Amino acid sequence: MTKKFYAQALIEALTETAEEDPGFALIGRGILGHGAHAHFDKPLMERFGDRITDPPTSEGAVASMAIGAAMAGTRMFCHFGTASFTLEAVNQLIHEAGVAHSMSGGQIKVPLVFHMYHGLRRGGAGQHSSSPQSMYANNPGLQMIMPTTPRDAKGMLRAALKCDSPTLYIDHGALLGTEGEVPDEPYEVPLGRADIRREGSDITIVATSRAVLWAVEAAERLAAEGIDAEVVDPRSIVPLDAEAIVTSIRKTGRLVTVDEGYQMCSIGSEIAALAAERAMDALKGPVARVARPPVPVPFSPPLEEAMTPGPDRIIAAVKATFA
Amino acid sequence: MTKKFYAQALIEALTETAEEDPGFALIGRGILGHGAHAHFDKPLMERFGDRITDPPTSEGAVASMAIGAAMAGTRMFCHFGTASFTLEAVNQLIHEAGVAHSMSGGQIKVPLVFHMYHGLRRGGAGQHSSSPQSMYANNPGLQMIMPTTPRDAKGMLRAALKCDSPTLYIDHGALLGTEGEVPDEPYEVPLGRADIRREGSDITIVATSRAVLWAVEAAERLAAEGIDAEVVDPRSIVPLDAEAIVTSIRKTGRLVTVDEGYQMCSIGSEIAALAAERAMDALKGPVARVARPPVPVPFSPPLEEAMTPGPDRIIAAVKATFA
Amino acid sequence: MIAPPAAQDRAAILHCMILMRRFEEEVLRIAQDHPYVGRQHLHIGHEATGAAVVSQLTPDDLFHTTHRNHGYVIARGADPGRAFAEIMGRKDGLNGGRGGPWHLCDRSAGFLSTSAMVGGSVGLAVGAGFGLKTQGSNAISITHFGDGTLDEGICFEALNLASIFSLPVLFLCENNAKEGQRPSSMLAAKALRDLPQALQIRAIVVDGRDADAVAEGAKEAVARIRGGAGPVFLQTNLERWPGSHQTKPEFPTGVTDLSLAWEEDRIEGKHADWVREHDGLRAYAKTLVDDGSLSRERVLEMDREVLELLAKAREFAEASPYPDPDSLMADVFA
Amino acid sequence: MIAPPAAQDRAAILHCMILMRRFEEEVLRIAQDHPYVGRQHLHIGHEATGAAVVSQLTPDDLFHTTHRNHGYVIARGADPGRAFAEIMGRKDGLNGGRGGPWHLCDRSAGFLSTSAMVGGSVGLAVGAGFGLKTQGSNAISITHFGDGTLDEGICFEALNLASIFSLPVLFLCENNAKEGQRPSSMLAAKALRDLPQALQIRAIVVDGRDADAVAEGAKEAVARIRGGAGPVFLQTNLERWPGSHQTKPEFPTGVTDLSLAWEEDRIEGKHADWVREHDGLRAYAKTLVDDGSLSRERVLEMDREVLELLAKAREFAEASPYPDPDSLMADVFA
Ligand SMILES: Cc1ncc(C[n+]2csc(CCOP(=O)(O)OP(=O)(O)O)c2C)c(N)n1
Ligand SMILES: Cc1ncc(C[n+]2csc(CCOP(=O)(O)OP(=O)(O)O)c2C)c(N)n1
Ligand SMILES: [Mg+2]
Ligand SMILES: [Mg+2]
Repeated sequence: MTKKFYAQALIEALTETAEEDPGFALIGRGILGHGAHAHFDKPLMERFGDRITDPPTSEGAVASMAIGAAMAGTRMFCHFGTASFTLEAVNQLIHEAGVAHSMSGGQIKVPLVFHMYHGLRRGGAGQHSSSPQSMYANNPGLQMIMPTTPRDAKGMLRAALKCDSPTLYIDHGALLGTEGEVPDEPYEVPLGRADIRREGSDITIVATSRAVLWAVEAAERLAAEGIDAEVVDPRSIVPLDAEAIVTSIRKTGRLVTVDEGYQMCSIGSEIAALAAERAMDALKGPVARVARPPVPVPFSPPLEEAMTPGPDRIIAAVKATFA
Repeated sequence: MTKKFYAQALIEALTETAEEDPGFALIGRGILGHGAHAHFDKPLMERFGDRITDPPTSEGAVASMAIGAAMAGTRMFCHFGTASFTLEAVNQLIHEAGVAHSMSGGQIKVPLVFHMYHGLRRGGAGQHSSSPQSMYANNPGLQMIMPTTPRDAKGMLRAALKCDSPTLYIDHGALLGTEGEVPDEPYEVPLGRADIRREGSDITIVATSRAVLWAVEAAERLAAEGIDAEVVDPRSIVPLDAEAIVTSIRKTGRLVTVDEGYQMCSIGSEIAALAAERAMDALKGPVARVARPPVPVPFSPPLEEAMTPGPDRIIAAVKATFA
Repeated sequence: MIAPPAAQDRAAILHCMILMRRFEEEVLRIAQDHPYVGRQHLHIGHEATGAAVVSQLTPDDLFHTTHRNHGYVIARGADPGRAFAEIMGRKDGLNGGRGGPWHLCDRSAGFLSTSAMVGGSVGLAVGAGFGLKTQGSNAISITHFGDGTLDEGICFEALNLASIFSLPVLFLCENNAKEGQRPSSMLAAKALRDLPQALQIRAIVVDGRDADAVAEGAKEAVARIRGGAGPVFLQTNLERWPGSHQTKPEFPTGVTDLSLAWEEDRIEGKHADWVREHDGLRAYAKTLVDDGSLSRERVLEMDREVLELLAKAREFAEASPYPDPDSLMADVFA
Repeated sequence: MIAPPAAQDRAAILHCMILMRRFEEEVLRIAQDHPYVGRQHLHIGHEATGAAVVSQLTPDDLFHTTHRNHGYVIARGADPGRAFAEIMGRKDGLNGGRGGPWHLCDRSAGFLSTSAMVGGSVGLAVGAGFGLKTQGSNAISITHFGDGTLDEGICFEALNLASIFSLPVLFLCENNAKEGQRPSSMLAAKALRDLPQALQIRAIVVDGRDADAVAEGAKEAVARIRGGAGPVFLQTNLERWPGSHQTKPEFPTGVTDLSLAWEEDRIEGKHADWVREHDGLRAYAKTLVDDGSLSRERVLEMDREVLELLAKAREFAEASPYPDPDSLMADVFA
């Protein structure tokens, strides 16, 4: 195990895949964004820069290009940058990548990972802050991963790149600079298995992507107040490890969900619905959801801050379930 | 009151708006689709055919055209046909129409109704069967109506056309041929108020759009077996009448949701989450959701049938909550 | 898989055209007999384009097709029985009944997918071209689509991508615009080819009813593309078959009578003009008979052979059961 | 609202250009002083285009702008103090702090919205043109956008719509493609104008650094559009300001020194070429001084007036509080 930045781990997954599969191709520039950790893409760029195609600003056709190439047998990684821009490619993701295998009766495979950065990012305002994961999860045929540790980033991306189904890798820029232990030997983290990021007995907090960091922080602060929270990180949204989530809820008897996206019809709603369907009899108090309120993201820092489902709001929600 | 087809009522709302507002303009052809009730558009076409613009197959720019015209002060109705096609206009709906008023600090208004037909339609297969309502509802700034009776179709469309916010009118083709009483005098049905389509004391079934018909049928059949179901039709999804829904759930102590779309992160999930948040203590059994399973819609009739959340599946779900 | 008709063989092209025509006539009968089969976008009237283009390709070339794709799938050798079964939603259908009439797909015949989203196949075909180029393959990517497809922004973007990256893609535009009623395209361009040309894509325009002309255009296009010169836009001008209604196609020109190729004065009825001027199949049969390439008898014999084959195919499809509802969740992920 | 500079008045155009330049320089200082202000896409170097086009418009004309829109908003008379406040996310900002630097909007100055989605403003402006035409208005709709915007399919679709429906839209393309590094557009066309022209839209191409040339081109375009002849594509060729980096603009050319207009041998440094050849503001000051339209003193006096105005504006913005977090849910629906 070696301590690495998330950004490094992500790039390692791509570099190892490129080493293994000489046909592997990438589309999109600035895979690590434009921030302080962007330079960690060097090992990839230096060795495999010629595998990377820099496309025009044409999200729909770029998505199609990746899908069509994957259908033709080329394993693809397609980087979109800001997730908001993928809203120009929704039809291609859902109605082409998502249905191809099933609609062809299993004949066609789409070995492809789409990568994008979702979420609030200070100053993204109403058009650069999208967290489209819940929208995409409402559709069949697309796997979805949202790893939150360097270990999971590398291991899940490796797993997604090895399989023949299209996968959305919905990432958060704020994770790139986080550090963690990464195995030195080759490994994969299978999709569809949740991770318990903190064990606890009093309440289950299910959070995704960056919100896991907030949930862990909230749990540490709650511990000081005598509330022992369990933090569950689904890591993969499709397939979802409903079993592990329900087991934790049944164990603690309480649930708070945290979702950086909007609340209505969200992953948070889905987890709360799972509780209502499969853990009702074990629940000791009302479920609570923490998410964005339904207002376009305002630019102004205190307004953006006020809509962010960070640790304070999580702690308040946890306490409310005990009230 | 006069008995009318849903198709007639819908067209009356447009015709009356055109009469009242000489600036009102429409984009899109085949507002009533291509089925048996399409001819009911005649009163509109004959009197106001010159207000209707027939656009090219360019969903993104057509949506933009409607939004920009509305911003410039023209009240608009924009018809997309099959809801699946709106997946080419997601960015325009969410990132332009949805954010304009808020992002401009309240300066810009978007008086505009988008109309589309969602759902399973026999043989639509994987690309012509979209029910995107849950996806759209995950975003702020867009009102959403899904009326299910001729009276509501006319009254809610009138109300939406009178207000200055963009509204998605997500319709189902199977409703066009249903009949019901429609007031003769001018009226509106305000957004944000649910309707109890059938009163009952044993269980609450919350269904939307065409699924309300299935829910009512299921309730009638359940009554014969001694289960008295209450059927709640939210009618408007944004704003949602959470109050009325929660009141009904608290009254009956049980909940089944029905959603013609996919289950994950759906309106059904949202309603179940509301129950978990606000009616937990009143619930006597687990909540159940009835929706599409996560598979692209197959063409083959028995497969499409098997994924349709119709009366049989609703009845089974209701009984399961009593088990 | 059946091999595609021998290249450059005009008799084979005619044979393929007859197969395409008779196949679609049978589809229309199937639709009449099984009302649930739903909307059909028949390829009737496009046979000269389809068969001639297919004659210039190799089995490795990859196709992305649209809702109007039956002709191509059959021409490339897909089993007609499995194709009928697919259109009827049966278990033995090419897609196991999951695709239906708009989405026939046969990977073994080089089809990667059929998108019924207007413009969808164009973007995907650019991707297949990218994949093939990346793989160092000598195969090319083909997509056919209608004139109306040029209205969609994704089509523009895809043409641009193919041009900048010089991808091996044949953009086959079946321009059936003049349908008498509303045109399927609403393009401000003077000519469709102005668009690809503005993006520096070589455009070739041919009479889509004339199989020889199409074969020649396709030959030039394919040679260019395979030679590494980048994409080509091949536009074939057609006139839509009078029976093609959006929701319910009909037989206003009657079932095809191939002897009208040489008995022209028997052509009659409201749509006689279409048969006389726009029916590429009749025209090609006439050409081959007139120039002595084929006898009338051989043409009629081909037709009989095709009809027999299709009758058996239909039987196969009718006998095929529906998929088991318990298989609903199969094949969501690979 | 302040009236836009008197039409056709060259001194007013220069004045407007100075205002635009000094405004952006102040924005850059604001960004340095308040790091949260985030990414800035400055309009520096585009002043000749912006001021000259605005000089040809009337207050009723409607704008849809992009992320690079500060210059236009100020040129049309929006209050600079409220504009700074918006860029800083303050309560008195033009949008109440909700839009920030990418989305300045002032309805009273004719702005309908600012889309930072590449291509967004183009589609919306076609809509405004449709609205104005429907309303029988004599006003026109304007959208400015960069060369890179032509890559997006929505832009193509929008151009097509404007052309088929002959809508009163001025498509102002600020082509800053040659930035030395990666071009903002990746278009297979030989020239940008090939695209609008393929869609039968009249295209006018001018030197975007030359305010007189732009004013002339804009005059012709606006006259055509207002006369009912449909949309026009006006392309102004520019070279991107050396300080414009995607994440963090800088001052590599220093703060503007207007006396360089007549003291050319003082131009120095790594980016002297840009100042000498591509700085339209310096060039226009020189032109007006050289041909006797304005004295050097008047130019420097204008500059001082602008700087004073902006100093007060900045003070106003700095004094403006943040919006109350309790107001978060305001203005979601009208
Ligand atoms: C994205 C999308 N928008 C609209 C439609 C509806 N539609 C189906 S076929 C068609 C016309 C296509 O015209 P063209 O490309 O010329 O093909 P043709 O049917 O004439 O062969 C349209 C608009 C669709 N399938 N997909
Ligand atoms: C739909 C979308 N895709 C990508 C981006 C990211 N982006 C912001 S500015 C820009 C370049 C735009 O180039 P151009 O239109 O020439 O404008 P310029 O910045 O050069 O003035 C891009 C790609 C975006 N904002 N929206
Ligand atoms: Mg056509
Ligand atoms: Mg540019």
